[in-house]
Amino acid sequence: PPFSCHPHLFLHLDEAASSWDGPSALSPEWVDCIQASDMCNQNPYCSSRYRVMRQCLVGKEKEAMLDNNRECQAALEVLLVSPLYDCRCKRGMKKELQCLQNYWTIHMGLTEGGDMDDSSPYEPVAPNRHPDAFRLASISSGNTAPKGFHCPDAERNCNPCLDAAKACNLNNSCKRQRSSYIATCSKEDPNKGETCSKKRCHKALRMFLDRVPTEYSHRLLFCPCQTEGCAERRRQTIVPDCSYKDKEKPNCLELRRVCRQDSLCRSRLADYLVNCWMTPHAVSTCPNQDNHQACLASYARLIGTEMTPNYVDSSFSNWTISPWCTCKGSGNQEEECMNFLRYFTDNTCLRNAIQAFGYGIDNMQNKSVSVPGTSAMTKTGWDWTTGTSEPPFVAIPKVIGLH
Amino acid sequence: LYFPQNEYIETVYVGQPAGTPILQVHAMLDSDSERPHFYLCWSSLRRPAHSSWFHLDVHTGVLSLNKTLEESDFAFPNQHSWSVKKLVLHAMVLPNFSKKSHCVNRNSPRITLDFVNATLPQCAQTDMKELCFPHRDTSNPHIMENRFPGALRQLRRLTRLNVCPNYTITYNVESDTPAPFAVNENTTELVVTAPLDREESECYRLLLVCTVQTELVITKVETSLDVFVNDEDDNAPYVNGTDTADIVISFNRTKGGSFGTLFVFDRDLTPIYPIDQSHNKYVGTLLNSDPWLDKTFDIKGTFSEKKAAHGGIRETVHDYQLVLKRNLYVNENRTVQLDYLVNDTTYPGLEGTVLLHFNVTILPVQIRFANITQMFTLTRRASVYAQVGRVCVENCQHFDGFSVLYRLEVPDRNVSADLQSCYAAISITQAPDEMWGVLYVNDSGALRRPECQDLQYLVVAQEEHTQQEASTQIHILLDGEANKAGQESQQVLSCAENRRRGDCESVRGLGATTGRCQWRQGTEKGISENYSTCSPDLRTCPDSFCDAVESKDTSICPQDCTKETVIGGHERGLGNGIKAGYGTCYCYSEKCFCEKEDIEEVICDDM
Amino acid sequence: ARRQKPCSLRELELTVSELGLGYESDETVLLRYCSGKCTAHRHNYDITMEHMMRTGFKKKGRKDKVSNGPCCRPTAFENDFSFLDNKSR
Amino acid sequence: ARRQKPCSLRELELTVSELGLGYESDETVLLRYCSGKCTAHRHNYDITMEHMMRTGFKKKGRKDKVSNGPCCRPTAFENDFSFLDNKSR
Repeated sequence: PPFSCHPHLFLHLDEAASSWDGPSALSPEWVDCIQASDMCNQNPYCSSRYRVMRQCLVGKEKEAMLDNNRECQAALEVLLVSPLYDCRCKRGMKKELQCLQNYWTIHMGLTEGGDMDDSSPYEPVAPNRHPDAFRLASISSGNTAPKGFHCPDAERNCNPCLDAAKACNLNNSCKRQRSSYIATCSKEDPNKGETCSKKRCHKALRMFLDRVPTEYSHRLLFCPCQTEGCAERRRQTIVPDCSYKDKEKPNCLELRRVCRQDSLCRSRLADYLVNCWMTPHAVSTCPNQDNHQACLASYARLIGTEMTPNYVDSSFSNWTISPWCTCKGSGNQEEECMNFLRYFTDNTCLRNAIQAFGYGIDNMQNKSVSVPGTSAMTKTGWDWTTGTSEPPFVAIPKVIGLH
Repeated sequence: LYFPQNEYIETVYVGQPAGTPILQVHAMLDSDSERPHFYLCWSSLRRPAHSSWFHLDVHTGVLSLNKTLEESDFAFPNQHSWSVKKLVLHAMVLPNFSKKSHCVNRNSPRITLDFVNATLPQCAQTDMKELCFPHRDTSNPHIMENRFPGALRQLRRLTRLNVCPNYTITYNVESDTPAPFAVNENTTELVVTAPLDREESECYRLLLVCTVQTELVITKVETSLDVFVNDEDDNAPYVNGTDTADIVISFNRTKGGSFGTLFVFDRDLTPIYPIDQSHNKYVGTLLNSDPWLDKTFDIKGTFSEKKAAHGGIRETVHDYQLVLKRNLYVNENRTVQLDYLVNDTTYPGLEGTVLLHFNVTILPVQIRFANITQMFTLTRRASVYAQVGRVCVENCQHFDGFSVLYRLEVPDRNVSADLQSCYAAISITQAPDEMWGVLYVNDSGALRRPECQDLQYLVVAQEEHTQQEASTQIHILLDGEANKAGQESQQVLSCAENRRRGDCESVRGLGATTGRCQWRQGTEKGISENYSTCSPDLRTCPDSFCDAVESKDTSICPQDCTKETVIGGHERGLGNGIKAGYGTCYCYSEKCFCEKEDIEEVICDDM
Repeated sequence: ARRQKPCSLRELELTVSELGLGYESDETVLLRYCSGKCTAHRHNYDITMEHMMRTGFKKKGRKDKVSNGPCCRPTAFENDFSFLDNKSR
Repeated sequence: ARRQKPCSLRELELTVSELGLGYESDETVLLRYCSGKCTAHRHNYDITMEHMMRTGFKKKGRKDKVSNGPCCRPTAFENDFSFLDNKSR
């Protein structure tokens, strides 16, 4: 089956499980950019150019520096044949941000045109092992919503997103991590008078998605819905009032520019495009031979960055995913803006990957696999702290403490 | 000179001989005298190895092979993709000859050639669409309005020129709406035949028809092409309606207050991206030199994109509001006129400006009470902090930008010491941002003394800055029996501690206007704003607002003021208090609880 | 009678609505609570309290109600738990 | 009813015999004990336990008896106390 659910006998409470079960070790071809940087620093010829290159990229005029400054170009040419040119980073690795920063030190100078799309700093994904299974699941394409996941007849008000919450709540680590980011994202930020601190909320969301196994996090993000209530719960998963919405919508090209100034956001956006975007005429709907899992993982890792995407409303049949931005005010670059927005709103690979995930749950549901119990014992009772305030009609998450 | 297209995509195959044409780049003229000179160029990269395999004709912009592509050309350093090699080139256009090979600016289109490790498909293996149009030409042309006609795109697929020599391939262009486009039959280039006007049409949806004629069969293949029209600042700003706003400033005269709105329209676009280079830059200048005006007023301008009624063409609306830079004193009284010149700095023509007028009348604010004696009745059994009522100068609820302070005075100074102490019964307070005073019981003992009969006070209101004062008489009628035996023995606690109606209505509580606490019985099932609770005065507590009197002591109305933990199902008010609760909400000093009414309490040992 | 179960940590799966706090949510939680007897941990104090509750206090004209044995209570509580209520389904 | 007295330390003078421990001595001791209500210190946990005791546990087929509030208990005990019993008159 495209999605497997295996019982957990022991749940190590602080297991930093990789959030994506790609090839575990860095495949032999790739050196990671921290090692590559160390190797360069051990070589005087390389390390001096590396220092120069870092200077070239500081400050506003880095475009001009790269184009016209002889020293910057000479430095770049040396670094092109150093390990730094070919290094990559592993998703969820230790010191991931530093690895990404090292990567962009070289590749910032290489992007051949301001607004062209970047190549991904992360190691390439291995092609999908069971292309047929995926193809069966993703038989339909285009944006007519195929016959989605169907609820087993037995369950009257089946709500896969509620089941996903249950699975998380019954797992100590998932429950704790989920409570932590919801509490952070629902807490009023008194000094700024805003409803919450978006920065802290994003960090908490990233930690949740890094630490909690994808079988829990993806189920919360991509649970298939057949009712509006379920779709609204799915939309609320990332506490959008804090992590997603803002007073005003920036222009999408502006949002992309801001994202590209941050190594993490730039890297994860590039990874999303590499793993989730196929040029319209391609044979399969997802890169890497329809590797849906890689697409979902790179989509999930965008959550908690400037480019955080989310379901735009609570429609379940014809849902749309988008970052919080608009193409109004794009001037002559409206087409470019619309093309960028389509990476999210009109992305067949992403749509199929999410639907395939739904079929996966369907298979799991039919085999009535019991939700993995935990054997972790805690001497204490469990607790919630009492709740928060929220707007009248749609309640944002509640934070409860039984202490 | 500019490129209408910023990306070209084509496929090249092993075995294609030197001289094979691949694609043609085009540049559009900005002025009639310009002549494009095309060059391949490199951004900051070293000249890529594969660049020498290609030649770009300086005049025609045709990219062709400089050498025959060999299988050995596939062995590339530093390339990790598996099946197809991506060769990336960049082109630039200059108005004159040049030896430079460095890409001049960021607007140099990218040419991506998929180099396939196979030979060019023969005529029999090439379907009509492959023959007629480039495989994945995704980039749509963008043409600047008001420019010269010219060729913008090669329709013919140059790499397939000689694949089917006995086919005759011709192109023409169709469009639902009239569109100034045609095909140059000799060069098979798509040509724009007249200057375009974005304000008339932003995008032309063309249908490119490729007709392939063989001896026996004529086949037509179609594909659509969107040609976008880029905007430039070729429209002056204009006012649709009035250019004058008549503004009266009276009660609300607070710093930051905004008044009146005037609109200026512009049929051009004002992009919000990139933020710093906002084309169609509007600059506004206040033409008055009076320093007072400069210190007091500012004009705030914002703009937004909207679609014109007919044709849905995007245009810009600028709106301008008068803003106060500081609070105005209550005695400020003058009429001024502000002229504000709006200048569309990027509009080349002369009439790029619009003059707006703000006629401002500033009225003074009278601090006065309505000339009536306000009467308040109060039971002698009222507890300390019981709220008696509010006093407010006329229009106080509209005031903003200045503050009025209230105090109580005894009208008759030379009353006896005993009587003087009666006046300690009532006091007045005021929340920082509120414009009214709240009368409350300050000394409940005095209320109960027989000698303290009806109390008359003078309420004085004073405007903080100008010290302008007004006063009024208030009369507090005490009803109920004076308590000859002196203080009532019962201790006064917080009403909120009581969990049942019986306890609640039988005790005295802080702030209780009737002397007894009042019970509110909730009716709803779940967590609701109408929770059951015991209150000193149901008119003001709970009302989700920790008012001036309640904030003097949290035990007066913890339901509105508590910052402590609340146990049980509830929703917190903004900042503090309990906005909604489950069942009955009650509070001790350390904690509040909201829970369904329990039947009887079980001590753990009795189990 | 058999010796009652000693005080220990127990678990029960139920929905947030079933907790009786007033919150409406179908989300399932794992309620951990303490239940059982602490008789094995009593002191002289507890025996005295039992005696005083039976007769001692009455003789001294006191109406105190006291605990005559340690209570089976949590030693600490886990940190917060968040959930989406039924308005968000 | 007035707010019940909160949990506090109380004292009572009585003889060793009156402690109900079985020792016979007329020596007088000062018995210190804890009595009163802890309702002000309850948590969400206690409210849930109260609800579960009333209906929740029954619905789930459980017969647990749990404490639905903190107990008024000594935090520590004084060290031993010696006395001469009645045989030594």
